[in-house]
Amino acid sequence: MSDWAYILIAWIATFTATGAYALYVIRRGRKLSRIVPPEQRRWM
Amino acid sequence: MTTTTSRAASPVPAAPTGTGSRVTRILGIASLIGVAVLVLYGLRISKEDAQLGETIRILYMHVPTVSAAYLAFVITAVGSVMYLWKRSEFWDLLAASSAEIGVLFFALTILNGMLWGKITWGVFWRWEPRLTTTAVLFLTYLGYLAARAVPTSTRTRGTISAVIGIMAVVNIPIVHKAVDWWRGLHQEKTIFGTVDPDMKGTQLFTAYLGLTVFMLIFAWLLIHRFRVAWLAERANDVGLDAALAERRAEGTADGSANETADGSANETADSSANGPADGSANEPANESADESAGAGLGGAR
Amino acid sequence: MIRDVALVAGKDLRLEMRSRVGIGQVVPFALLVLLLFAFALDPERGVLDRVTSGLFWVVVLFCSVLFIQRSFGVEAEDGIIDALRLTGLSAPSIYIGKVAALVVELLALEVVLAVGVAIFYGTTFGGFPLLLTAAVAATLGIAGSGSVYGALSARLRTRDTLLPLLLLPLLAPVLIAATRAFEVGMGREAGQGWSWVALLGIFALVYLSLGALLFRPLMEDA
Amino acid sequence: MESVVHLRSAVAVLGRFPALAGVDLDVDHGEILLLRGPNGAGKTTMLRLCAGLTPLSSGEAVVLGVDLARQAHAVRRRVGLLGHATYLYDDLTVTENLDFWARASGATTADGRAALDRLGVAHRLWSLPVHALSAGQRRRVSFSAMVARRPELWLLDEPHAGLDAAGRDIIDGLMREASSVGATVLFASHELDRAGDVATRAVEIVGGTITAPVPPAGAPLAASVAP
Repeated sequence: MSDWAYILIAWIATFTATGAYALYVIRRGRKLSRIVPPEQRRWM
Repeated sequence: MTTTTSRAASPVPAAPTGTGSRVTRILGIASLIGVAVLVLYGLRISKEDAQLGETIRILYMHVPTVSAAYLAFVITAVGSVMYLWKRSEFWDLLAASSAEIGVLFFALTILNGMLWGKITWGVFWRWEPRLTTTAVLFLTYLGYLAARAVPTSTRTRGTISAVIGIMAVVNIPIVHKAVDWWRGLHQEKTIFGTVDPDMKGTQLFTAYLGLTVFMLIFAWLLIHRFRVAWLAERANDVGLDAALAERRAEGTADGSANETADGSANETADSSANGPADGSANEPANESADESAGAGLGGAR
Repeated sequence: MIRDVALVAGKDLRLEMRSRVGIGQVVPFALLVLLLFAFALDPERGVLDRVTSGLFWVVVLFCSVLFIQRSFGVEAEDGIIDALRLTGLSAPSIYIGKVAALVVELLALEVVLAVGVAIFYGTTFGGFPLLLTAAVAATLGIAGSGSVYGALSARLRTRDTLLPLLLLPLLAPVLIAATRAFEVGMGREAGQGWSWVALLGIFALVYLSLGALLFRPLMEDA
Repeated sequence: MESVVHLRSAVAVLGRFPALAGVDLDVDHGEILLLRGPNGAGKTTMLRLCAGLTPLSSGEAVVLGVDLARQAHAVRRRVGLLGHATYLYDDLTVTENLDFWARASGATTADGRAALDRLGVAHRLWSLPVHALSAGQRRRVSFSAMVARRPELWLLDEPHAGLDAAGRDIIDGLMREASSVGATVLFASHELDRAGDVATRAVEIVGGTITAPVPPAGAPLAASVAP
């Protein structure tokens, strides 16, 4: 495995992990906001 | 973190279906553009480094993630102190959301460090000061998340996480000092420290670009994660109203069936049962959500 | 204040004498682990005496988890947390009292363990002033931070598994510093042992004062 | 004079269960108030709320002049709570327990010993570890630990449970004595016949709310409570 392979793994892993976490948070936000009544969901 | 821009004039737009808002859309777009530019610079445009060679490209991942993680733990510590002082839900949820993101970034820091190590030392793990410190602190904050996951009342969970948040952040400098003295004696090649000072031109630009992009990502994640935590608490309160109404119904329905044998107690219970129950049923039960809902970040009433 | 601290510490030590958990269970466990390490590391090949101070402190750390679990587990039963809240004892005095009792128990364990190590592993202890101050500073740090986490996890149902996960990573610097200080004390490593003792001292001071501050919210709200 | 306990639509939530769902209650000095109601009605939570141990979720709660919403811990020192737990260290002996709990609350060991005598705890039991005692004896010891502290407000959760006839008489006597000396007693009980005699007033709690405000002490008590 050449140096470049590890570098690519580093970048890909970092961004996919962050992206996956972002999706997880967004999905949870959507799921929860179906339960909570609208007037409590005023965001700035 | 609390962006308190004034609200758009009425008519008030329909409530968003998720935790998105104008602020997060701006931050989200900026982050995506930033990531694209960072990839371009980090992997294509910037040259390899005189000493570090190609491995400097992993540095562009490592420095931002460790900086974001430390920022996250500082926010957790501030949130914890403020929670113990002010006792308002906002600080507790902010501390918890920030800690979770911090642990994610610490995990990425360790991953990048190991990949960097594989290239430079040929092995994934060396008891090198930076890597060791990160691993120890990672475990400390894993403890924070584990303690928070234990089912208990929100008040107890808030106090316990606040205490852990403070105990853990105070440990950071101590662990740094101990590990530096302990492993610092063997001066292997180590790049982590601060950004490599003699970077020039595009390399320096890329390093700072990386830092800014990850700060944007961190802000975006924190706002969303906070709002999810906020919604989770509100979802509990929704459940609470239902439970409260049900509990009162149990009071009236039960009036006639309670176990005391004597007749007189029964009919007195029935006749006046609905009086007090109705009076206090409709007033909003979750006062606690009101008085701490002032922050711009969370939903304002 | 001192009277309350003595009252709480006295109660804890009397509890220990009555129930004999420390002497009857934790100390034998410590000696047992020394044997296990000997079985695992085959004393003939000289591995053992190079790692003695490390093993010593690892065993002390594990035993401190047991002592802390015992000390705060007793408080969590029979509604005693509520009873304690209803007395006039201030949170810091309860905290210092419990830390004091823990320090006494841990120091006693360390003495027995040192004798065990001297016999089983044939280590000769030198540089006594350094070893003693390091041991006392480390024990204060362990008891100081451990009591906060002990009180905190006693409130939760899964306290037995949560306490080690919270406490041991926090004690990493103590393990590093104490082991290095002992290595220097026993002449097996150059370097200034006293700076390690200074680090242990800072750790103890920081967490003792932090503990006294944080114990109030733990008593009142958790 | 301001009432000792003043609750207005007090709500207390345990986890997500609203144990108290809007309680209105006033208790004056010297009263011995009986709290009646089925299991799970919220009696224990009510007592713990007044002791400043269970946090108030919403509504108003002032006990002994202390606003429980803001500094519940300030009331704890002046309150005595007796529940199903023993509040004693099982491994310590009776006297060691009493000495500790008495001195921790500012009383003296003599107060502890006097309380033990008052509760009729035989001297031969004094040097036994608490875990060696029977449930009834343990109950008397935890009662004496509370009496030794001379609380201004007594919060008793089924004080008669587990006690023999003699023990119950002592408890009733202590309650009357406390009330005469200006303290206030709020106790939950299922033994309505005995409780009715000693209580000056009774209220019914069902489903986390007070449902039957029984006529004030002046009215003939026997009619509304005893069968």
